[in-house]
Amino acid sequence: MNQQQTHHPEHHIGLGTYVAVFVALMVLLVVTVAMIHVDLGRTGGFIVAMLIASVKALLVMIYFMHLRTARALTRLFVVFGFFWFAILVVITLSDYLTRAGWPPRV
Amino acid sequence: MNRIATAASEEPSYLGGEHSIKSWLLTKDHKRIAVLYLISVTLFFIVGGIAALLVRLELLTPAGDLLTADGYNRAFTVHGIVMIFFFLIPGIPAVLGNFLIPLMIGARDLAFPRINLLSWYLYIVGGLIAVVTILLGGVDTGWTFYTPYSSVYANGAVVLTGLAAFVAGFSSILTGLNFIVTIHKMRAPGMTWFRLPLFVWAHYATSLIQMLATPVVALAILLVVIERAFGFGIFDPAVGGDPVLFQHLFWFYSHPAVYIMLLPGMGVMSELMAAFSRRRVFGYHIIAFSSLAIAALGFLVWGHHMFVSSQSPYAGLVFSILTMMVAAPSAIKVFNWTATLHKAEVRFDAPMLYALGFLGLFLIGGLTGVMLGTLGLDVHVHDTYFVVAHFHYVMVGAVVMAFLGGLHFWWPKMFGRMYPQLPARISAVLIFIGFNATFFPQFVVGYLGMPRRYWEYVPEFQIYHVMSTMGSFVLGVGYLLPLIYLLWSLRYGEKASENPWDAVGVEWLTPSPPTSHNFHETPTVVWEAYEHEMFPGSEVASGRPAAVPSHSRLAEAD
Amino acid sequence: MNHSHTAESDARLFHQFADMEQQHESWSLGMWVFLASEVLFFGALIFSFLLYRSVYWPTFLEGTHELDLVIGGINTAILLTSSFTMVLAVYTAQNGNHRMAAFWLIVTSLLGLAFIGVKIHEYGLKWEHHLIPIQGLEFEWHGEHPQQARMFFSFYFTLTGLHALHVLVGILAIWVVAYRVAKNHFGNDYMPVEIMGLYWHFVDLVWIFLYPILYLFRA
Amino acid sequence: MQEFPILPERASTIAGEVDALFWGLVAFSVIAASAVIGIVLYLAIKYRAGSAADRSGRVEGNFKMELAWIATAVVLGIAVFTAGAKVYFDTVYAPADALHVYVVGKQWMWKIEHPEGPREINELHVPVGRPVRLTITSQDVIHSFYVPEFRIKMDAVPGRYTQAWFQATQPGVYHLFCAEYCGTEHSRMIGRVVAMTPADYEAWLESQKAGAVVASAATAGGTMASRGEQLFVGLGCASCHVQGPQARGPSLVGLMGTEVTLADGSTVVADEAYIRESILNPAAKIVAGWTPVMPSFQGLVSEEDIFQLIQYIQSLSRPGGASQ
Repeated sequence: MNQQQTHHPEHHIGLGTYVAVFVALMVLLVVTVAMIHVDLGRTGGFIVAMLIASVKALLVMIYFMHLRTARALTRLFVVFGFFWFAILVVITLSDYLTRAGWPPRV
Repeated sequence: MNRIATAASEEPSYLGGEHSIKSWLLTKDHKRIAVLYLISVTLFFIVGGIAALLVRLELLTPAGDLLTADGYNRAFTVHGIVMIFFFLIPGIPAVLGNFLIPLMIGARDLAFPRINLLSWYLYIVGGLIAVVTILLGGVDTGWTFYTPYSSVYANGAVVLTGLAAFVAGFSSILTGLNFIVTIHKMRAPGMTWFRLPLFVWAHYATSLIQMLATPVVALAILLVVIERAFGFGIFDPAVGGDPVLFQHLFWFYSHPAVYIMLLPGMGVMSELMAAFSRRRVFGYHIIAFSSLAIAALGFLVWGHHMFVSSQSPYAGLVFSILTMMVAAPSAIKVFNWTATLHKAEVRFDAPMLYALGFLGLFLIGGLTGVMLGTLGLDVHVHDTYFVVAHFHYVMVGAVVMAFLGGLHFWWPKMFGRMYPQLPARISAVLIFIGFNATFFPQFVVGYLGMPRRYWEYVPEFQIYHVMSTMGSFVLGVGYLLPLIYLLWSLRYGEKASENPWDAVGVEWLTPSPPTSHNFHETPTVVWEAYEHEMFPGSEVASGRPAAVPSHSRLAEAD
Repeated sequence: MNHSHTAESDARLFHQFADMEQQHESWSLGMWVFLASEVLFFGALIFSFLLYRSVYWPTFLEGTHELDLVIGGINTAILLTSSFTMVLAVYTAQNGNHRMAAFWLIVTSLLGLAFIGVKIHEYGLKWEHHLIPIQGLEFEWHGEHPQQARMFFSFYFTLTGLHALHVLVGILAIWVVAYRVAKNHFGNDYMPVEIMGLYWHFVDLVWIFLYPILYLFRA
Repeated sequence: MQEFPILPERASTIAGEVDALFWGLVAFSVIAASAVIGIVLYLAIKYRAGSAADRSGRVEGNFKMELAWIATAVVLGIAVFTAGAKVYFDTVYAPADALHVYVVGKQWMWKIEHPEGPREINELHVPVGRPVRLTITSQDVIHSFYVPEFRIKMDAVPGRYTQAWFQATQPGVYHLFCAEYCGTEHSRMIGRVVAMTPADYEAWLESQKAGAVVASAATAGGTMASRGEQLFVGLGCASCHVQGPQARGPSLVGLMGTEVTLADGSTVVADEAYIRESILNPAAKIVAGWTPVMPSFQGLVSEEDIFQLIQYIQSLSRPGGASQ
């Protein structure tokens, strides 16, 4: 349970990486806005937009929030947060989807 | 017999020091905050108890003659909101958990003492808002705030009550946060995860639920408050809103909340069974993991509150099968507690009587829970007194018994005074009898079809309500007794030794009551959980060298 | 409350922690656990919104067209930049340059204020178009279902309002941290800035999802 | 001392099944609880401190026993679940030939309507021996239609229809309760369900019809369908929904229960909920080939009116129904 790590393990994310990630985020922003002109249908557009947003979110979490160098325990709690949200979504949809087909009859 | 306790005996106890208002109201000592919580939680228990008494008196007669219909509705709502949000949810974690977790893992305090104090202040602010709304006439929506009644039709102070619950919920999140970080990061050297007392395991699982479930009900109640204040209509079917979505968001929290209340009780139960059987708990690892299993599975079953609420039959199947799965970890715990008594040295002190009371009432509560999780049966008994009896057996029977058992077990450690054993034993038996007399008839009248939250009812149910109200008087006396002799013991009780019950645990190495910094030096744990032979504080091993105080975390035994 | 002050410039070790590393890990884990609970809070609200959007998608589509895509995009860019400046603050704090760290913190908070300013401007637009769904205010909707449109805008104001509230709290916290960093209260301890950064990045994360959900579904 | 009831009367076909399930679970619980309590007391007394019992060879844990206990708990759970699910599915889907009754929950009364015409407040007369299907909704908050003697319960949720059915087996008068808290007079929102022999039921129907003729024209006696027709004309539906070239809305003859293709190509079954939604929120589902000109009738029609319109539209599907 004792960790013999150096005093400041997070140090080795360089400035260059931060700038690269920032540029990537801006590019993805432009891409996601541009995607609205591509007609992929309702669900298609939704999935693509969510994918881009997830990539941006991952970039921020891994590099800006230092998850890359974080301990396994911290990553575990990140996974807990999103997994429990998935439980809420999936099981609640099990009710809405089977009520009277899609779109759910509110 | 050099113990950490003797080395620190000159230091004043956490109660000793200064006694100014500021030293109490701005304390960062987890033990003082636990005492503040104990006082405020007891006061709210009394407020909720009075509301319960009003409800029981009204139900003595089929006609509504004591209170008006609106008065009765507000009384049971006060009973529900105060008992759940201001007694059961904080209850064991905030009082016993706050006091004991740092002591049990050999830490000087919780990870974030200031956030711990903030948690108490949020609880008090929420409590005051709730008291103000009660004085303003309260609300008549029930503690469930079902829409569209709560958001459109109710005429009480729903906005204020919603804010009270929201603030109290945030206090619960902060307590959970504190416990998770403390248990992960501040265990003394040698205190590995599998040497942790099961009390700490249970609170770890509870904190996970507090962190992951409370935000969703905070949002649900916030939406009801916003909808009522601004007329947004998210849950108002007249404008196309979906009232059942509120039920999904509400019960997504409120079923795990049942385990927020129950798991700490199970943690206390494991400690009591181990201490008063004077042996290691049977199947330590299984009990520890079953706490985590309850926390995880507890999130999958909320739909069994909504079987007849226009939820689709398919979803009913999904929730019913998952409810059966969540019953398994609880069954395992009962099996292991029973097996702990095998080849044990059982002593029937007061805490043990509360523990056995817990076991009996939890059995009935748990088994009727399985009945309610069965689809075919729930259609008939949903929203009847059968459900009222079930959740009182688990919430009041099991959890309050565990709270009192834990309070009696750690009272000498918390206040350095021993209470008289005879009245304690009498009150344990009285509560058990009074409880069964109050709530068992409700099972029968529930199956007969008596709906919940009825101000007036049909005459043929009266016999059961009379029995129940008589039982509630016995229960009331049973609850008052501890208040008397425990307060009495504060002044006149005989001084308690460090380990009056000869139990195993780092908290029993500190003086009673402990010093404000818990340990002169952080102890090193060399004994397995509940291992009397290796535990320096127990009589069996007296005369052996005390736990080797180590100066820094890195000097490790193992 | 005695906490050992080894040296003026050295970090402040709280009494309940054995050493600085334990303190750092505890703070970091504490913030991440809190952010996990916030994921549930915003997640449940976004899920409810998406559920209603799937049922009343024609009216919600008209509602989305009512929102200005460009302003939303600018706001997203502002928040992404503020995330970047916050990372610079943490980076400079790690290097012990607390003066620059304070500077970048202030820049981040100013970007946050800019975000709030744009938000207020957007709300002003809704006010002019009589699209505030609050009862008592006249709600002007020439489309098919005014009630469903009111629901779209109530979700819009709840989502963006709660997010803006979190941004405001973040700005206040940044000012406190920036002041103390400037006064060198933390010495070479960069952890307070790192924790502040975690919260700020989370607030940015929420907006990364809110922007496409509210502004970009126009098909 | 009045009679000491333990169980509500078994007055419907499923009551027996539910009670059997209940007694099965009670028996299982009594056995399990007494077994555990028995073992606990036996062990506690045998191994009480100071007793001379042999305490050598203490077992710290026994993984096999634990697994066995987990397995039994899970298997028992699945068994109980299946038994419960079987009984549940008998209460979900009503048989086709069921007598149809419309129930509207309103703050603090039950308004019940029979297609044959009678309208009742807090009372429901049904024949014995025939399945009765209830279509339930609410006008304001959530209520719950609960008849303990029939062991059925279904929430009345505003904004949508919920279904429940029962088949009375014994003539008699049974309780009708509201089981979901709905406000101040929640406990007064109760009534009676009168199960009668088919002959008495027919006699009751006739008396209701006779009584209705005497009542003023406004309550317009006759069947729900006839009242629906009057609404259909009164509200101006007839001016658009006609057969032939000058129709501005799809003809409703033979609509009930058929598949309808919508403007966006998807198809939906024209059931009661579809008709209700089309009346209150016409633009939600526009029939293929028609322009969305129909105004919304939200607030202009009450829940009973919609039930009557549904009955009228249903009567158009039956051969020889009222001509249009």
